[in-house]
Amino acid sequence: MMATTLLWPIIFPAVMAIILFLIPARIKLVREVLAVLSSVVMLYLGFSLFLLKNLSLKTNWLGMGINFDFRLYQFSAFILLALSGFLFLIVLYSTIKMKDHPRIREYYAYVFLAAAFSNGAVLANNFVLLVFFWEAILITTYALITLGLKPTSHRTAVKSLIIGGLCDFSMIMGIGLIWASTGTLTMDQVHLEPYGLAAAAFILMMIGAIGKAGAMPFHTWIPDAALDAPVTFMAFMPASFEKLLGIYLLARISLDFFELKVGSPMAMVLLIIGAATIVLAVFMALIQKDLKKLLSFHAISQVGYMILGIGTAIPIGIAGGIFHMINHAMYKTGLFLSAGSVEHRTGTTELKKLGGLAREMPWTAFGFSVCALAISGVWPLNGFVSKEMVFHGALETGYPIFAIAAWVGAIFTFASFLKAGHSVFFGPRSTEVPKTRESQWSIVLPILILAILCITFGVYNKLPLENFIQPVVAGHAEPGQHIDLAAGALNLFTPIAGVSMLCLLIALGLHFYGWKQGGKKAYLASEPIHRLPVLHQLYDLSEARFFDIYEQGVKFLAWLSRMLFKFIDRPIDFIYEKVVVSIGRFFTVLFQKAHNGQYGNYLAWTIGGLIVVVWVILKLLQ
Amino acid sequence: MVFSFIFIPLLIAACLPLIGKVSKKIIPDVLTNTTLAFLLLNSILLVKPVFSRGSLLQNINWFGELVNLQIALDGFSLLMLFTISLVSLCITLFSIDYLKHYGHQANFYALLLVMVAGMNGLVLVPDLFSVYLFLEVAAVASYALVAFGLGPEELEASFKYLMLSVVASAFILLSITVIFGLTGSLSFQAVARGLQDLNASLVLGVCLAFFIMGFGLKAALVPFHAWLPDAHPSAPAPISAMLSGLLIKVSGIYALFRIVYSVVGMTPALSKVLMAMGAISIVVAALLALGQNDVKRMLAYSSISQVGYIILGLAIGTPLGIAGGLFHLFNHAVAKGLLFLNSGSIQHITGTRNLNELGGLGKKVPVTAGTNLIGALSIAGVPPLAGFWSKLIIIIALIQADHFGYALVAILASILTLWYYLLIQRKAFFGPLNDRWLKIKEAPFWMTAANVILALLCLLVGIFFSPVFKTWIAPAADALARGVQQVLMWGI
Amino acid sequence: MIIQIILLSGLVLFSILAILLKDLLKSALSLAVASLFLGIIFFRLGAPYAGVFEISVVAGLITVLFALTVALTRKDSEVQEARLTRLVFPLFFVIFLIIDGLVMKSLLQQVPALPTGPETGSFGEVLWKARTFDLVAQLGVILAGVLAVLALFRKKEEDKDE
Amino acid sequence: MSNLWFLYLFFSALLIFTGIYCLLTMRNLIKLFIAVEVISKGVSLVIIATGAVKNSILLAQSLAITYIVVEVSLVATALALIINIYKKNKSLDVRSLSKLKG
Repeated sequence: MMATTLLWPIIFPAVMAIILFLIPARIKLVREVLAVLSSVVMLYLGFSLFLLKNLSLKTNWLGMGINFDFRLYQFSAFILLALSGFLFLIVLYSTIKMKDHPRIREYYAYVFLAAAFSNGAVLANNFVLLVFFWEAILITTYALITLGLKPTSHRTAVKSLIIGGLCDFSMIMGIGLIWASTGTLTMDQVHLEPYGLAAAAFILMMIGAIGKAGAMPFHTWIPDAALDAPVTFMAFMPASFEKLLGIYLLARISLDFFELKVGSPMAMVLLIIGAATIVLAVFMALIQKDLKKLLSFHAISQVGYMILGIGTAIPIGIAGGIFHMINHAMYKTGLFLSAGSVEHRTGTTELKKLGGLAREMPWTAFGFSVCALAISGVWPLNGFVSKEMVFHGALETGYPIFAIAAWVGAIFTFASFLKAGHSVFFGPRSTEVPKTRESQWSIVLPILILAILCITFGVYNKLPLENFIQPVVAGHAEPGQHIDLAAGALNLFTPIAGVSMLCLLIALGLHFYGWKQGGKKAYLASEPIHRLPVLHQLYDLSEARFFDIYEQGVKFLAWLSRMLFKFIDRPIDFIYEKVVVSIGRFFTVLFQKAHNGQYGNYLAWTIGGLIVVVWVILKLLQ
Repeated sequence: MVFSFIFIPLLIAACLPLIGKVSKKIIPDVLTNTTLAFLLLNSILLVKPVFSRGSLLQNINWFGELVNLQIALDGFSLLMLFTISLVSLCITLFSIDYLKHYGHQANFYALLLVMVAGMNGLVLVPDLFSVYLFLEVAAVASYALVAFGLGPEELEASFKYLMLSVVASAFILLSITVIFGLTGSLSFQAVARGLQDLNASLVLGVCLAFFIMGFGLKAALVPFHAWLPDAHPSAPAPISAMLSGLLIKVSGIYALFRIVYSVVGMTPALSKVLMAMGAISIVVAALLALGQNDVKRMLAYSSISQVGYIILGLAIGTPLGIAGGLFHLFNHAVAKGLLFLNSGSIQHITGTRNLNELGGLGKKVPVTAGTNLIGALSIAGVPPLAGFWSKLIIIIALIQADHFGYALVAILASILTLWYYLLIQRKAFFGPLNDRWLKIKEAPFWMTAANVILALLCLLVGIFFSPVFKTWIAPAADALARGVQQVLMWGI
Repeated sequence: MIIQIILLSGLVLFSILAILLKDLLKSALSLAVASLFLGIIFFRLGAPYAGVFEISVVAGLITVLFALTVALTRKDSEVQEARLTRLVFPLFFVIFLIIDGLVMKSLLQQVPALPTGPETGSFGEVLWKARTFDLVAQLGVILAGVLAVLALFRKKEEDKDE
Repeated sequence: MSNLWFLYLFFSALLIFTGIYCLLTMRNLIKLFIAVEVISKGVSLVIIATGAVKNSILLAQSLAITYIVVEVSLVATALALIINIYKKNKSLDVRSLSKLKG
């Protein structure tokens, strides 16, 4: 196959984006069919490229090492396939969910553009190219959030743009450092030991990667977007695409560009970030009263497992992190889509207003339950497998604290999903929403597909582990060591699995305790934890966005800018306003007055000018 | 046939008053436009022979007897010929509909053609005294055209223009005569040769000062500019476009720099003086433009400012500077022609040129508004329009030649330029629609068509600036940059 | 030589008169007299045709045009000139005269003489053969002048017809 | 011979000065144009004198004649303008011609 085939996953969706944008808003059917068809084509492309595995395309572009350089190998092929799969599901879902959106033309255009850029970022083998696509994704994210059409959508979009921009800026600086120390911008030629300058480069690039994945403290726009952006966007970007891209890049950084050693400072950084993200985000998730917001905090919390997994720098941990990435993308997309399905029928996602929907929306309830169990790590679903691998890795680092953090995360993850599922689908039927029925097939189908995938990847974990994950980690195992990830993955009777199961039981207990305390209202099940002495204050501070570095940053900047405004800008403005403009205005008026219309005056200037010119020329000639 | 550039417009102009007795409108319209289209075609056809040989020197035989009808054509003159034909064709297209305000098409076109003939002659003759003569031909026609409306303002403007211009041309002729006295000849070649081994720099310096004053007044350099903001706005819109777009460039800049570069030879002293005057013009006129309420008066001041840029570029003396100046000359001719015609459209549509009375026209007359925006942005130097490139080249040339101060002035003044052009946009085309203009319609076909053609030129020259630059500007700049050698090489 | 200087002085004197005289007709007439002097100077410098032209066209035609204009604009067209203008003129004139004299004196010997010999041929030949282009340009200027006058004196009523 | 040239230049400079002085200070439009005529006399004097001094009187003669033709054309235009202005303004004062300013 031609090397230029590599350009197809980038060019085709970009062209489709333009075409979809040009189709008039009224011809709905054509657009929907076209969108679904082209996502099918993308899926096909993903498959065929996945089967090809190795392909590269290189042409000189700007010079100075900035080349038009694409490379397909097992890891990027796998991510490419995953991306196109999620694109297909989300487009299919959007045909119903986004049907009557007033700016539907833009929506599809941005979705396909985002797909094009994501594919470009995955395939890029040159840092400059990567940055280009990475930034472009940011812009489509911005545009998609504004499509939420809420009053605060624009503000959230700007927030995402600024946070993303900062992370990307950090990544660019990291790339600059890499370039300075290795002299190359080609990605597969970079391989550094993360010490000294390279460590700084590692941290900077890592910020770019985990920022895209939405780890703490770069997550704060995601919960906002959960309310302000279309729910399909949440399933599309923060749940699947950005996780895939961010963790892909993090894995490449930790495995390819830098040689991450077990227990090295850089690995510790990752472990700490991962553990902190798991615990803090899950606590925030626990007390949420809105399904979408709850899910979005879990989207952050789960990133922690992936980072933790990669940070262990042990093959099984890394494999767990990457496997968790793909698993998470599946069940989190499924959960968001279920939430969208509920919102589609009832018009709300507030837990308080919902309840007992399982009877009316059985398929959605089924999908949600499977995905929720998967995310909680219930045997034998995929979440169990990947989480076990991460626990394994974390314990092997010799710092059990990280494993404990992961377990704590598991407890509250399950608790919060018990609460969410209980209050939305089970329990007594709520009176606040009118009677409803199951959503259309194109909404339910993606959810079911994802639920089935969750089961499949769990029960037949050999399939994904051997096909996708093992080849990626294979190169990083110590020589002679044979990795068989699938063996014993579902073994329940190991100490680690035992602890995990214990965690689940604790969560169950907590939930019932809270449920009883809250007057058998499921949405109040987390209240006992909410009201714990220290946590309570922390929660309040967090609700006031005290921990949101963006909001705090904005406040600080506002303060700083007020200070600058008062003490630097005003004086400068004074100079500008009062001095420059006044002088300009003064001269304008003066010159205008001088043009008084009198012929003699004008002639006098002419003659005067002549005399001056004569004098100057004679002076210069002497 | 190069002579057609002078003879054909003169001939048609002589016939037009008689034709005007028969047909008041259609035949003069068609005849004038055909003539100018023919000249445009002719100038394009001349590209190959001129650029393949570098220059063209032609003599004409009259009934077998040798008479001295000599013309010389090199890259610089050809660029001017092309610009003249192009812009004046658009202007006459515009006039087809616009002249309904004035009547007397035949007389108007005859004067316009005489002016074109005068400018063409000025560009083609290789002789100092003939330069003066053709300058007067164009000037006399322009005095009458400025006053064509016969209103008090037109007459006032025309009178001041005439009286200042006459003084300027007296000094030009005086200087020519003194050079004639110094070298004993008048043709460029002989004078250039004579001046090379002449040691009279003081007298020559005074002559050059006279030239700077004379041609500077024609080109409206500050402080010789005072007639322009009166004359250009008062004239009918096509004539404003003609004067601002072409006449000040041909009879001011072309004549001055032809003499300075090709006859006398550029010296550092001259370069300093001219650059200083250019910079002063840029700043003073830009400030003045800011204070205007009349669209056309603002445009007129902007012309002075832009002429300053052209002269600043040309006076640097490096090939790049010359190229930048010439490119800006061409771009300004097109864009300022467009803007003045556009102001004519506005006046035709609304009956006023006062910015404070206009407002929100963009919704009602999108084509006029759009073309105005393109022209304004082109002159203000916004990429990717034509004016951006020429200003950029001038600024680069300034930096290259270590004139950082002037480069700074050029950059800052271009901000001022953008400012006052945005002022026009804001006051005339954007903002709330004044109730008075609820019923206005787009200008008639030919007026709009002329606007659109010129706007497209601004855009296309900007986008395809490198081929345009290579075919038209670079040879012209070469011709000037070779200096006196270019004239000495003529006909060889 | 002396006669030449007297003639030149006369030229300057009558030009000054043309400017200083209050009555426009008189100043037009003294301008004609100045032209006459100039014509005679042309004769004496060996330029008879130019002299004839100067006397007939400038002293004749242009004076007539001036007189005509003065006659057409006679009615209450008195323009009060500033008194000072006439009084101060001699002062400025003398100052300029001195500067002029000094400048010209300093320029003496500055300009090398031209090596060219006397011209050959007749005036007609020179005008026709050497300066043919000037004739074309003259036609252009005349045409422009005629058209300008036509444009400026066109009838107003016609405007309304069209 | 060359020195004789400066004599003529001296006198023509006087004429031009006189003309410009008048242009700068006087107010009557016709008077202003008479001043222009005085300047042009200075110029044509220089033309002929240059020709006479530099041995090219025939050429200078043709230049002078051409110049006179130009002058006539200019005079005609200018006087037509002046008459029109008089018709409009009922005044020949140059100070009344200051509507255009700023």
